[in-house]
Amino acid sequence: MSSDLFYALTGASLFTLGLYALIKHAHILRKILAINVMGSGVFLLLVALAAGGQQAFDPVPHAMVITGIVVAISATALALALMLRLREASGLAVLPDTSPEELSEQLPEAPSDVASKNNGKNA
Amino acid sequence: MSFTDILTVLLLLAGASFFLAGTVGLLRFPDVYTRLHALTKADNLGLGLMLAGLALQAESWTVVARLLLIWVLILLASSSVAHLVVRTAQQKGIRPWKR
Amino acid sequence: MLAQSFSWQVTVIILPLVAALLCFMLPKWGRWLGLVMAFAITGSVIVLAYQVMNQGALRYAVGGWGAPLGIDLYVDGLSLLMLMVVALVGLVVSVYSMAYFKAGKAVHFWPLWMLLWTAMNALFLSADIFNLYVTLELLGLAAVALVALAGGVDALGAAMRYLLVSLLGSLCYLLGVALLYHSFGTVDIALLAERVESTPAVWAAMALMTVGLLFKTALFPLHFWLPPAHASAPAPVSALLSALVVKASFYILLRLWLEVFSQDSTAAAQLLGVLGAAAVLWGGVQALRQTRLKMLIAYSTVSQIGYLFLVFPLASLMAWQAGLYLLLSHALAKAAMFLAAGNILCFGGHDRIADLDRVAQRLPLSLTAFALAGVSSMGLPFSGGFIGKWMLLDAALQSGQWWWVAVIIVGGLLAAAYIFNVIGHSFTRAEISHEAKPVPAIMEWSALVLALAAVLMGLFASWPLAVMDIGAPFGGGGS
Amino acid sequence: METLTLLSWAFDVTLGLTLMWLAWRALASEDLFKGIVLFIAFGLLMALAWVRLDAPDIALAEAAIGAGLTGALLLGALAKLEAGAESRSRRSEILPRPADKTKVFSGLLVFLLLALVVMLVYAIVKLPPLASGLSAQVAENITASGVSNPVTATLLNFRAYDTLLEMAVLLLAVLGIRSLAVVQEPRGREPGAVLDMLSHLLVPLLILVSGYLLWVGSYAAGGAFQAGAVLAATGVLLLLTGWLPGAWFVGWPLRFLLIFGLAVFVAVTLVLQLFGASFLEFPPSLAGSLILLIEVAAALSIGVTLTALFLGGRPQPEPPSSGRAEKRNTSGTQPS
Amino acid sequence: MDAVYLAVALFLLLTLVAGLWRVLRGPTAADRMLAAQLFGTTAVACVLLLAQLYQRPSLRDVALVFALLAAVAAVAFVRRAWREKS
Repeated sequence: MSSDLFYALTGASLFTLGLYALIKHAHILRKILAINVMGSGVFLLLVALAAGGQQAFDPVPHAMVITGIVVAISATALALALMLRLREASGLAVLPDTSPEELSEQLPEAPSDVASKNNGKNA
Repeated sequence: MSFTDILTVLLLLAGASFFLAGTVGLLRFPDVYTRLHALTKADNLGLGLMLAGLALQAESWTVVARLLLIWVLILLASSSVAHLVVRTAQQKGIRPWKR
Repeated sequence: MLAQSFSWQVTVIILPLVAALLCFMLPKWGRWLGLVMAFAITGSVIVLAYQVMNQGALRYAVGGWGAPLGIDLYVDGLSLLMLMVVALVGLVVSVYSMAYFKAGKAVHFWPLWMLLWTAMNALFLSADIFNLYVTLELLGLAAVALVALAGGVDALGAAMRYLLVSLLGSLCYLLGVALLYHSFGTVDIALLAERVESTPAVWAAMALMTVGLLFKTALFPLHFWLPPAHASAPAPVSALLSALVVKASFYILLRLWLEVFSQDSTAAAQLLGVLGAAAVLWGGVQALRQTRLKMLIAYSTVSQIGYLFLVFPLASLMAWQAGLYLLLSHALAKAAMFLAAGNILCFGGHDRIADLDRVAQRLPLSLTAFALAGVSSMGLPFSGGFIGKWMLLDAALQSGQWWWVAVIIVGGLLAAAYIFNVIGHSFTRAEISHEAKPVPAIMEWSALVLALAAVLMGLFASWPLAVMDIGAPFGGGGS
Repeated sequence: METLTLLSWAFDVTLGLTLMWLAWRALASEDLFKGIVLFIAFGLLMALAWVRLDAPDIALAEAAIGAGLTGALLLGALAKLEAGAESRSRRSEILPRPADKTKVFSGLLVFLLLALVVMLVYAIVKLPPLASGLSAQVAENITASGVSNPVTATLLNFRAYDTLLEMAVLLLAVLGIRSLAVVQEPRGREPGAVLDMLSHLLVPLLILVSGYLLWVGSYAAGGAFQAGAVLAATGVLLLLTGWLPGAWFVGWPLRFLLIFGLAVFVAVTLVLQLFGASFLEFPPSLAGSLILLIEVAAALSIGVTLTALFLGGRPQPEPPSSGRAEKRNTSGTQPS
Repeated sequence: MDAVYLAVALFLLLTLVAGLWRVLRGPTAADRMLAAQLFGTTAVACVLLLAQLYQRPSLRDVALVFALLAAVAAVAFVRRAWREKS
């Protein structure tokens, strides 16, 4: 059970964690975070398997991961811009046919309410 | 364990203790301002001592210069961020903690 | 054929990329530049076709490094036909878009469309699974940006959902690539085909890559993102998405199943067949229930994609060729349908099927295009769809799996039902008749040209079938 | 020696578990801002993981892009999200999805995910300890590639085609964003003495470090992407301090800079093809300098592109004098 | 000597994990951002220790980039994403 295998398993679990959050949460920003976490998981797996123990240094997975990171940030930037446009058009940063009970679980804690509630307690 | 090694170990441990102090301060202190105060300790002294320790082990002067540059940058960043946070916190009316 | 200095495969990729840069740099001449480049790209695809038909499959080592280290470009009958259908549909859609987009939107449409074309050409030529990941990502992001160009609430919502599904598909695919690379030390398809043996890692990679590509191909349970995206996008974009973009991920799946995952896939093939059958029936029924024309056509895409997956359980040479033939004729027919729908939308300001106000009399060309395209998707004789379905029926009967025959026939009936439903309404007079905007002739003719091409594929079937055999993509994957 | 392996084992386990816990908390946090801060910490730890996995190039890329840019991008998006918070009142009616989203569906979801994890773990554990991937081929061709850092050699020579397409993906993201939104940045509010001093000191140093990373990329960890990301951090810092590109720059000069990297890459390879080289083939003698030329152009272009991604829209020079710009103005910098 | 570097690096990692509690509980957004700032510095120290352990000079560039970019996220927070209503 070398440490690189452990990183590979961490990568696999990050991928699954991200997938669960991507499906579970209604707010699009959280879905975008989930996609980023899944991407990090896959990259971790890609490099961890190459780094196994005594093997020589294999640069190809490293090049793939750097390409992946740049692709990930461009996808994230486009997703954020699209989310803001959708939010401005439809008033809510959620996918069009999100069911009400899903929504209710998100909305009361919209950031501005939470911050003000907290602040009241602290001041 | 030559003399410089021992000195390095001592410096590293001292630096680590300041990091610990910074973290404990961050967790224990009651409001933003005091936490900030604790945090900057970790930056300048904690990191400073550690980098001094590592500089002893450095194989060439360029490495020492690089370490120094990193330390100065961290100082610059953390002090200005600390100032910005405090100024904005006051604007937002987060009042310091009173017993 | 080793790397000669100038290769038409490279030109077919670099031309649209350069076109995208130029269209972005010179927005005022974007339209004309785009059109000229569309003709140039189609020309280079024709020259490449000529070259391939003479010299057979071509392998081009990019950078001169060769397979395991560098990336190879590989073109055989299968990828050549895909390139040609992309060029044909792309050219006609470019002509259509000249008149469709107003100045404001046109500035953004042309660079995005050219990058989409680059992604498709690069995808059909690449022989490297990680390179396919990058082209898939380029394809997905370009398609999402084009859908979002329509700007309405539903377009933006559909584009957002499409983007998330596309990214999820790409990440599943990439995870499969990682497992394959670390099992066999290479990402080149030909080398993988030689080295692959069935280990747990290969099963996992096969499952992950298949699911990732099914997300992007919108097969039945994973199709939820397609109808809103294809219906709310601008008409030329819907045509491109339904005809070409959805087929690109199917092409990769086909390539992988033919060469890399060919041994231990009988059970999985049956599953794909069942999902395909479900898609055919579900898409047909949903299309019948739609009230808007573009939604009807989008659900018809879901149904037609189902047909393509009926090929996997049959897995005979005849079946693969039938699947490819269906794919090509569907691309032409679907593009024609969406362009015709775009004309009707421009003309009447809405696309509610019930209120189609004497469209037949007032938009004869567009409705003929729609009808001819309908003929092809129904599979009536003298159309590409007919040839494809006939070969599929033949293959199913030969392999003794008669239940797929039932699915094909019921699917054809459903298609007939929803097509005639639309054509019926277009002859009647709507209660609320409203003033109609004239539709530029070029838009109507481009829809008709594509519909005629779909029918022509029925009449001249021998040529595409001959091209399919170059490089024997289906016969044991010999190169 | 035994204590070292024990300590490194403990380091890895702590890092791995913290990564998983951070990811879970970041995605499950009820407050978006807390989620983003946890995600920034996640990026930091990922960079540590790359250092531990002996991948300095990726650690650099993760540090520059993950910790710096993604954090700023997410915080900027959150700001614009809440700037429109008041507009949440006119919420359009949401079509309720059929009520199958009950417990049975999430139960099925958890079951499927467990099956996925088991499949993945089984596949990974059963992976044969592969010889060493492509390291042999890279080692023997490294001399002909013109650079001695194997990762840069792979990125810019062996698999240069991937890098070309990847820069097209970056350009595509900018095109998509420019078609989505128009940004009428009002004259940024005064940055205040300290921020001004910080940017005056940091910006030249960032540009210097970016140049250094570009140069060092040929023999050690570094390269065009890392240098471009550091350049982008400069751009982001300038934007945050309220600096805005002049009206002259926003037109074709900005567009030219956005495509500059890709244009130089394509131009170099087309010129080489005139001299008989195949596509993306760099003759060994010239390879080093050509790769550097491409890297300089790419770094510049990536820096401007990533900054444009942070800006989040097509910069409009000045809002038209005749009253407010049309309603769809998405400038988000409400004075806090 | 190497064991000392790794031990101190492990210790720093543990302080970082402890600091995460402040991010979770921190009432105001400023507390969370401060904790992130501390994590940046801790990460710099960790990377430098590992650089010395592995005798790999390029890791020092990673620390340098960390130091440079530590400010960017924090400034983005202060200038844009701070929405406390007093």
